[in-house]
Order: sequence, then C-alpha cells, then structure tokens
Amino acid sequence: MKLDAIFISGRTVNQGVNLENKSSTAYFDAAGYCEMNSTDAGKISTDPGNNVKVTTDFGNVVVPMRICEGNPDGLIFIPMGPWANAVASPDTAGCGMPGFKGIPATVESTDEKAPTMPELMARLK
Amino acid sequence: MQTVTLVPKEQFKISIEAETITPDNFAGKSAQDIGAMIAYEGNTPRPLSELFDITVDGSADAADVKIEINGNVARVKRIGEAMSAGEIVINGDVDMRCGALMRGGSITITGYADSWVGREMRGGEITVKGNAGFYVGAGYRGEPCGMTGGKITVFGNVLDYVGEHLCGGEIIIKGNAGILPGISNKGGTIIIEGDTAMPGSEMTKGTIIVKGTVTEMMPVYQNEGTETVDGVEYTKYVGDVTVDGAGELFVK
Amino acid sequence: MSELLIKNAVVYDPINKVNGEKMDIAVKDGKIVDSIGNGADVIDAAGRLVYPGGVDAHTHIAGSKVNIGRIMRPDDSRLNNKPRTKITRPYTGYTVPNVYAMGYGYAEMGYTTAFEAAIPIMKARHTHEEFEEIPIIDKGGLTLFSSNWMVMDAIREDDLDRVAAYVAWGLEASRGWGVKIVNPGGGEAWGFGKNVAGLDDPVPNFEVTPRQIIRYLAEANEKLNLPHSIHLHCNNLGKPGNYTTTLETFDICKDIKPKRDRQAVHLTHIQFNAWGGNHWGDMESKGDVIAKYMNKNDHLTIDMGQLVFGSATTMTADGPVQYANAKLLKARWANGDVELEDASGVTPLSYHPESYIHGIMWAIGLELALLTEDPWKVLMTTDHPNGGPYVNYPDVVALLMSKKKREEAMAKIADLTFERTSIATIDRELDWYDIAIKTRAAHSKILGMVEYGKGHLGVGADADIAIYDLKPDETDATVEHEKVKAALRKAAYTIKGGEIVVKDGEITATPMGRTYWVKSTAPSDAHDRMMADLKLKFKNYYSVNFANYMVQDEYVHNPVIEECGYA
Amino acid sequence: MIIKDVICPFCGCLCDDLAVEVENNKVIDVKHACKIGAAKIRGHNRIEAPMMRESKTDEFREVSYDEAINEAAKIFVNSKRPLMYGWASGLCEMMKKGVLLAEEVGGILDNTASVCHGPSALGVQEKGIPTGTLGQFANRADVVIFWGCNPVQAHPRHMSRYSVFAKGFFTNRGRKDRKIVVVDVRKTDTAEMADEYVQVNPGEDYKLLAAFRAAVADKADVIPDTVAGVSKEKIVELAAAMKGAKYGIVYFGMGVTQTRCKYKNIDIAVSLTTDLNAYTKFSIIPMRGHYNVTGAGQVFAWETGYVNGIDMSRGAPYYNPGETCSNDMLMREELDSAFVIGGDAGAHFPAQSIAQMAKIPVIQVDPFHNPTTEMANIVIPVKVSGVELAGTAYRMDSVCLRMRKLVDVDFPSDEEVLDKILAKVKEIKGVS
Repeated sequence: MKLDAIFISGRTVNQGVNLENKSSTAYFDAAGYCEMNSTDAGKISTDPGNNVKVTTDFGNVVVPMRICEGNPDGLIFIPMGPWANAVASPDTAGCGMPGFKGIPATVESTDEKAPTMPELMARLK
Repeated sequence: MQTVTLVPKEQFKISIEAETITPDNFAGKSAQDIGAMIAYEGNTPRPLSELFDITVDGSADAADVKIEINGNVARVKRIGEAMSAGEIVINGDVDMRCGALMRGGSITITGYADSWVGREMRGGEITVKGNAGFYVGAGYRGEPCGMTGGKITVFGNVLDYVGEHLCGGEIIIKGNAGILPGISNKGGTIIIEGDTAMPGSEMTKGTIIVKGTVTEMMPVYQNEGTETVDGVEYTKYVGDVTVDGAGELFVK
Repeated sequence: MSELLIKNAVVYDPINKVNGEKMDIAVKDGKIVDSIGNGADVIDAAGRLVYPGGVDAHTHIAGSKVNIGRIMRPDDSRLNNKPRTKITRPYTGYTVPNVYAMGYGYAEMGYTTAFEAAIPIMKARHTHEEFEEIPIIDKGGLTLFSSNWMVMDAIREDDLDRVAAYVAWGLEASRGWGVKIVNPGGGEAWGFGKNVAGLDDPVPNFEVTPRQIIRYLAEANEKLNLPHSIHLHCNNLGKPGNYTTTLETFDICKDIKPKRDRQAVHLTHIQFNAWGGNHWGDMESKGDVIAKYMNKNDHLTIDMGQLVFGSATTMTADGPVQYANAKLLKARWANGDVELEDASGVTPLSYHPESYIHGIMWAIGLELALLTEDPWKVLMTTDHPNGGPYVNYPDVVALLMSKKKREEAMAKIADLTFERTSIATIDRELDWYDIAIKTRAAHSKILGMVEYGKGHLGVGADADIAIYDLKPDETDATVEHEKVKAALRKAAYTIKGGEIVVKDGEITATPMGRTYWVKSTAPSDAHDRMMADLKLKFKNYYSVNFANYMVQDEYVHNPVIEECGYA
Repeated sequence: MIIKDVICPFCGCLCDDLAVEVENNKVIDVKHACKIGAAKIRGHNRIEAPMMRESKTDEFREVSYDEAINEAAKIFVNSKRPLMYGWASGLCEMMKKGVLLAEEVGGILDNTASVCHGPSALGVQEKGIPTGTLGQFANRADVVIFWGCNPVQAHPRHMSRYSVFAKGFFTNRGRKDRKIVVVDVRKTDTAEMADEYVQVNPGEDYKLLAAFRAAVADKADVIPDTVAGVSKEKIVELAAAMKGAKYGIVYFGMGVTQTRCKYKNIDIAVSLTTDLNAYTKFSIIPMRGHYNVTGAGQVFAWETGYVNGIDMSRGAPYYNPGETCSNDMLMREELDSAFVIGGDAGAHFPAQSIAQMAKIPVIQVDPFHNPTTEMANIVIPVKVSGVELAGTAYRMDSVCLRMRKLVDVDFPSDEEVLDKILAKVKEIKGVS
C-alpha cells in the first residue's frame, strides 16, 4: 500500500554531531531514516525500525522508519544528507537552490535493505 | 539587405557567451570579420569561425541585417544582447539571456528559450514559438526595473517570475505561467492565456490578465466585481493593497 | 628604495605656503628630501600641476556598512567592471566598489590616504580585514562612541576621566584614530525605534542628553591629547529646519581649548544639516547662515557632504534617518544595530536634478564652501557614498573653480531650487591653492596627520605626490572646467611613498598602505573604574566574551601608532 | 591545560565561551559546547594522507602533497568551466586565496550558501534587511518568532545565549519576558517549547507572509478565511501581537529558503519586518548554518562585489544565481571539473547533481572523509580550521571573531594548499 506524501528534509542534532564523521554507522543512524506520524505509519502498516521506500520523480531510497507525532498527516521528513538527496529535486527554480522541501513523494513499506553512505554514493558513479 | 547565416559546428556542452551576435555588430561586416569576433566557451575565448559555419550575403545597416541561426544553440547565451535594430531568427532552442537589454529590432526563436529571455528589454519584439524558462522579461538581481518597453510573446509555457519588476512594455504568454507572474509589476501589461499561480504580488501599477485558471490567489487583492475585456468577462481585482497598489488583475 | 627627482613642477603645498611655485621635488627612501644625487630617476613635470597626495578625512570605504551595501547591490557591483590584468585585480562597483577598485580609484585620482568615517567597535575587525585588502592608500578609522552604554553611563555619573579611559580603550580595541559621534544618543533610542529630538532631549533609559555626550567626549578628546578632534554628525540630519540644531551644536565646544594646533570640533557633511523650512514643501537652504557662523568662529571645521546627481548608497550610523529615507522613497533598507554601541542603516537611492529638494541639497554643499571665506574651514567631501561616490570629486572641484560650470549644471536643475538657495548669486571661484587646501592640506591638518608627513610636500613628508596633466599657468580653470575634471580624474602620475603607482591614469604598482591608530592612556584609577564597569557589561549584556572582543595585531599588518594621553 | 574563551567551529552561533582541555597536543575535554560543537572539536576519522585515483571506482592510492597539488593544478589549467565550491568551513584568510585562484583559472566561485541561505541574499537584494547583532535581540526582544527554523536541533545553544532564555538589560527575566511563536510545517522540538505554534501548509509560506502584511496594514478585509492552512483570526491576532511588541525579532531558516517560492519568501518576510517598523521596532535575521558561511559571503562580497555563484570566466566577476550557482551548472551538465574545499557537496547536493560530478574530475580539500570523498579523484587533507588553525570567522549576525588554534598537527593548512596550487597553475601557464 503506497502513501502519497510531501517530503521535507532538515538538520538534526545527531546529523550535526556526525557532520565530520560521515563514513561512520553513527552518521547513518543520524541521517538515514524517515519520520512520519503514527496514522501514516498505520496506513502503510509498518512499525518503527522497519524499512520504507520513499520515491519521488527524482529517485528513491530505502531507510528505516521512525515515528514523529509532530508531523501532520502526509508529511515525511528525512534529515539532510545523502539519503534525503537521493529523492531531492535538482531543479534550482531559477535561483540556484535545489528542491529539498515540499517534494511530492510516495512511501511504502519494504524488505529491501537500507544503503550505507558509500553504497548510496556508489549508485551515482 | 544583409543576411548572415550561422550554423553551429558542434553540439556545445559548456555554455558559450556570444553577445557579439547582433545585427548592430554584424552590420556591414564580412564573413571573415564576423568569424574573427570572439565568443567565450567558459573561460576560453574562441573566434566565431571555430564555432559556426558563417555565410554572409550582402551588406547593410543594422536595421536591414537578418541573422539566421540554424541548429541547436541551446548552449549559446546572450544572443542579441543590447541589439538596437535588425532581425535574428533562431531555428531551434537558445540558451539564457537571449535579447537581454534589447532596444529595438526583433528576435524569433522557434524552439525553447532558456531563462532571462528579454531581460531588461527596452524596445523591440521577441517571439518564442516554444516554451521559455524563468524570468521572461524580468530584471537583473537588485534592479528596481526589469523590462521597460517592447513586446515579448511566448506561444508555449513559461516558468516562474515572468515579468518580474516590469516597468513597461507587454508580455503575452499563450500557454501556462509558473508561480508569481508579474511580481512587483510597476506599469507593464502581462496576458497569460493559460493557467498560473499567485499573480501580481506587490504590483503597484499595470495590468495582468489571466485567461486560464488562477490556481492560487494572493490574499492582498480587493475584489472590484466583474468587468469585460475584449468581450470576455473577468473578476477585476485591484492591489496589491500591502503596497497601496493600483494594479489591475483580471481573473476568470 | 629608489631615488626620484620631479623637475619643473608647479607646486601647491598650502601647509608650507607654496602657492604655484615652479620647483623640483627630491625623493629618497619614500620621503621628500632637499636634494639627491644625480643617479635618480627623473620625471619632468614640465610645468604641470603638482599636489601632495590626496587625503580624504571622511569616506565610507571599509567595514560592515560598506559590505552590506555591496551584498544588497549586485545592481551596483555590475557597474564599473574591469577584468583583471597582470597588475590589478578586477574592479567592480560604482557607489560600493570592491576593495580593489576602492584603492585603485583613489590612486587614479592622485589620492594616497583615506579615513573610514565610522567603525563600530564590536565590528572593527571587519573594517580592518577590508583595510588589509584595499591596495596602495594609507588608512585610518574613526571609532563610534556616540550611543555607547559605557560612555553614557560614565557621563550620567559625571566621571569625565572614566569617559576618557573608555575612549582610550575603545580606540585601541578598534585600532581607531579618532572619536566619531553620530546623532548622539539617537542610536540608543533607535534600539526601540525612537530617536532624540534635539540636543537637550534625554536618551531613554540612560538619562543623558546629546549635548552632554558631545561635551564630555570633546573634553575627554582633549584630555587624551588626541591628534584629531571629535568628528561630529549632528542630530536631526536630513530634516527640514535642522539648521537650528546645527548652530546650537556649533556652540557646544566654543570654549574648549584644543591641546593641539587644530579645531576643537569637526562637524561632518554639514550639507545634510543646513536645511531651513518646516517640511519638504517649504524646505530651503541655510548654507549662507552656516557660512556666516563659520566666518565669525575659529573653533570648528566642517566638511561639505556635497551631493552628486545619480546613484548613491547612503550609509550611516544614524539609523532613524536611513529608515525615514527608505520609507519615504520606498527604497531598499538595511538596518544594523550594534548591541550596547550604536545603530546603522544603509539605503540605496539616487539624486535627480529635476527634484528641487535634491537641487537644494546640491546647492547647499557648494554654498558652504564658497560663502565661508577661509578655505581651511570647509573640507571638500561627498561623505562617499552618501552624497555620491568619491570618483566624482573632480566634478565637485570643477564646480568650485568655475561659475560657468555651475551655470551649466544649474540649467538642468529644478527652478524652485534657485528661490530657496543663493547658489546662483555666488561668483566666487576657488583657485588651485584653495583646492589643494580642501582636498589634501586641511584634511591632513584636522586629522593631526601633518606631523606624519601627510597632505604636504615639505622636507621629511611622505613622498605621496600627485602630478596632473594640466598646466595651471596655461589653463583657465574658470572656463576649461572639462579639462580640469579630466586631468583630476586620471592623474598623470601618482607617487605613493616614493613609488610610482599610477602613470597616465593606469595603475602601475599596488603596494600595501599602512593603518594609523592611536594608543592613548588615561589615569590608572580612571582606567580601573572603567574596566570594572566594562567587565560587568560583558558579563551581563554583550553576546561575546571580553577576551574575544578587541582587534588583535594580526589584523593590522603595517601599523603606525600615535602614542598620547593625559599630560 | 585549559584554553578558555574558545570559539566553536560548527554552527552560525559561533559560541565563544568554550573551555577546551588539551594534554600533550590532544583535545581531551570540551566544556560549555553543545553536543555538535564538542564532537567537531574532539574530531574523529580524518584523512591521513593525500590520495588519488584515476577512476572514481578505483581504490585510492596514497601520494605526496606535491603530486596531488600538481595534478590538481593541471586539472584547473585544462578546465574551461571549473567549479570551486564550499569555503564555509574554512577561515576568511583562505577564502581570499580562493578568490585569487578563481580569477587565475577563470572558475565559478560558489559557497555552501547556495544550498542554504543563498536565497536570503537574493531577498536582501530585493528589499534590504532590518537586523542587528544577536546581543541586541538578547537585550531587547520580547516577541520572538522562529519561522521555518528549528534551533533546538540546528543551533542548540541559540536559545540560551541569544533568543529565548538569555537575560538582558531590558529582558532580565529571560524566558518570562518573551512571547515565543514558531511557524513551521510540522511541530518541531522548538515548536514544543513555544507559546504559540502556527502550522503552515508546505510551500505556502509566501501567501501567509502576504496575509500578515495585509493584517499589519489594517487591510484584513482582503484576507480569505484561511491562508496556507492558518485561520484569518489567528493571522489578525498574531499581527496585533507583533505590532504590540516592544522589540520583535524574526529568526528564519531552511524552512523558507528551500521551499516553494524560495528567495521570494525572504523578500516578503523582510517587507513584513519593514512594515512593522512603522509601529514598533522589528528585526529579522537568517539562522546561518556553517560557522563561517557568513564569512564566505562577506569575503566574497568585498573581494568581488557578490556573495556566491560568482563566474570569473570573463576576467571580471559575474553573478546570477539560477545561472551561476553550483547546482545550476551541474543540472546543465556544463562543468568540466569540480574543486570542493571547506564544504561537502556530496552530502548536501541532490543525487542527480552529484551524478554529474561523477562524470568530471573532482578535487577535495578537507580534513574529513565524507560523501564528497566518495566522488573525488584527488583528496588533499588539511588542518581543521578553528581547532588546528587560527583565523577569522563571521557569526550569523556578521560579527567577526578570531578563532584560536588549540592543537598542533603537521597537516598543511587549506590556505597553504591554495597557495601551492596557484603557484603551480601559474608555472604551468607560464605566467609570473
């Protein structure tokens, strides 16, 4: 079951803590996850820690899901970093700033494995 | 009459800045003279002769010079910059800032015109048969005025900020426009025959007519009831009230 | 260092009373000497005009205000662009040039020293980072004290020595040369969007008046024996009817005896403060009234703040006036209040001859210079870039020297201007000697830079020399004003510290200049009282720690330090 | 020994009250910093030596500094369109050398602002910016609005040092003297501790800001019942609260710069702030991310007249975000090399832009291994600025401070590497 959502990204404390430690698993834990509220989690029948696949017109990524009740329905958050960038828009909208927020996306639960940082980057080479 | 034909020799990947390609510069020049003019491929100066096959027929003043570009110049910027007269026909796509600071004459683009086509236009006419990018007829960063005169017609769609800081002249978009068309309009006219969103923010003077659907209205316009323009009935809005604007926005 | 002989120069050197004498100038090791051997390089001035290197005592060339002006104005930065060459970095910008065009532009006009008119102490490091990038010219800066909590608290407690102790500390913290006062007290009132209405209107929450701020700082200035006097931007700038505040302000320091051979107070860009009338409708010039005062008093000097038609980027610590102008003209507006210290604002605008208001402003600047008899009392400035960019100085000089040029300019200015000013009736035309005073000699004198070899060509002075491609004896400046303007715009030679840096208006060398600052001392008991209060303010109110506040030596690579203090 | 008054090299707060304990040239403890700052100063997996590889899928091989620098210089000399990105994690001293190198090689000089607060500069160019130093807000602000930013996560000590809990001259009761409003698309941790949380629909900040302007101008009649998901009543109520402030401050972040309308959100937010100055005192300030991204904008501005996206290919700088920023160029596939220094394009650009970097030679100058390293052909490790190298940085409010050197390491500084690359470029080109 696919959930239509709006994707946003942004900083978190842990993402910051590991900003200079990006080949570590700690960075994956800090930036490789997708937050949604429990109602949305219910719609795609998944639980915290399970992997979800987020897809936009610009790519897809598999990351573990976390609950954040602060999110309104239909809003998913992936911390800024390679996992968020996998689905971000390269369109700079005439002013140089790519699309990291407000991108239409679909989310579905998946058994696929979440890529590590090097694996994500390897996909682009 | 003088006709200059340019055919790109290769598919340019790094953008070429070729502000020399104008009737004013080519008037009375030979193919050899034109070939010697310098364009920049990134940081590297290259004579036009290396980039284009150039043929010149006749010799005339700028007003009677016709430049025809046959082939893909999607990576050739600033064609027609500050031209005052004459004609350019681009059979294909063209890169950014085509016709920037144009004062007179005409440019016709059969394909796609990238962003800032007709930037800070003073006069003359630009016709884009295909779609166009961002900032059609807009201004440069920080300038109070973009287009002040002339006319731009785009048959296809345009992206965001068409006519930003418009101080005069006319822009006609036959297709759809992106967000915020006519933002900070100070006295020009924009007609959008397709759909658009949030037209006329911070408009102080001028006119915007949207013949298609306005998917999102700015919460800063005074509804003045209905009015018929060229036989079509619109709701007339006046604003933007937050800047004491007297701009007129006609919405279906 | 090389030796240089300039032959057949027609020299104007007012500090040494040289008025157009044909002479040779000998240069050795960057200084002017009385003679040198015959192996020296020779420049034959061939009867051309020779001035000391230009000195600009009031200009905004570096720091946070100038830079927010650049950031705000790519529309300005794209003007006056020149690609890099083997010798020069790229030029950008007209009213807010990049650091390279800033230095090259002055040198091309024969200027060799320029003083930044306002350094907020907390942001002084930024000013010095830009000083370190501006090529060729020597620099110094005037440090803002006028709405500083330390100053106002000490004044309220009537502790003059503590005021002096803080001024001494503030000058060192900011590596500044002199005390700058802007709309005294108004900066603090602007902290909550208010202003002070006049000299006796107390500053909210601090209970001191602008008059007291001026008086205490002027006295502290003399107690510390500083080389420059206080440098004062009056209250009520840019308001019709403000000339009365200006005249009152003139009187405040009338009885103060300066410790050095200079004025007790310098009042800056007085054009903006010499307005009569009550509102924009009946605004008129009071340039004549100000000049009358100047002709009767010797304790003060002023500078013009001349307006130049076209684009300008107004920037000043007078936060309220910048907001008022931006609101009136619907212009872009940057505001930059600095905690515990002062306000600031930046507003791009342009001046139009069709506007009678701008016409009046234009006329007042010239009236001040032409109606004040003693040329030493009125320095030529445009308060760059408030009245207009410094690259237009030659245009202002031509106006001062030629009634014909004034008439040509007036033909394009709104008629109402001439009902509200006396500019059209003034015949006086300044000569080369007067101009040398107003563009070098007086600037150096009021700053206390004569003893540092600036603004004159006497033996021992710095070999900062400008040679202009114009023969005074064969040129009638009152008529050939285009020639005057062209000659002054691009010097035939500019020599900085004995090195040729400009030839035929083109940069030939880009040595780095020096930064002049003052290390002054107050009595140790006053210093200790001051430090106790200062440490408390850092603990409670500043957002940076005391240890990270003062400008470090790394930011002043070529310092020249004036040491002075209590007698 | 304990080094006091240390300045933190992580975020735009530039906290300058840290105490760092150093024993035989090793940082062993960091006090008063937040988690992020402490982690940066303690440091972790750094790149040990310069390394190179032919193709991006090969293993790196260790090389000498000279070999890496020579190869980098060759790439520059052969590039018609070299990108030079990052700068914000470096100090101002090295940025000046970056401008010099960009002029010599005719490159595109861009910093991390183009994926952060670059749009804020575009907004400032439209309207200016009424702002001040952080201490001005700490001492005076009684109405504090966090719009599209989440300091609890991104600037952990901001609230205690400057915006919420700080006790100032006119705000000596700290939190109790302030009304905190958070406007965001979701209820962030910062929203949790606010007096008022306004949830705005994603991508509709621009209309909401316009509605606030109408309300402030007492023209609420044009405002529909809801705007961007916020009721007209709430808009009118908050507009009144803003007008009633003694001193209002708007802190804004990626929530407005990265979303729909991009720089126009800042453009109109500045207009709202300016409008409010007719009624009271209001300021606005961007929550800058990197500790010295503000410095990068300041240095580039005084050197070139522009803050980022600076095209030096014609010998004089040309600026036009949307045409000359890194992601504009990558999207158009018109770069033939990329030089990443003091920034991590690999971690902060969209994947499709990075895919373009994969097709061109990439040179990285950075102390730490990161996603850009994965994309690089040449990697040159350098000192960690602000920890192993002293120099100048600019706080988010443009106050500049001097960072200390805490420990010595025998890596070269980024400035030294830039000097050497420039010298080699000139040598290859045969210019003096």
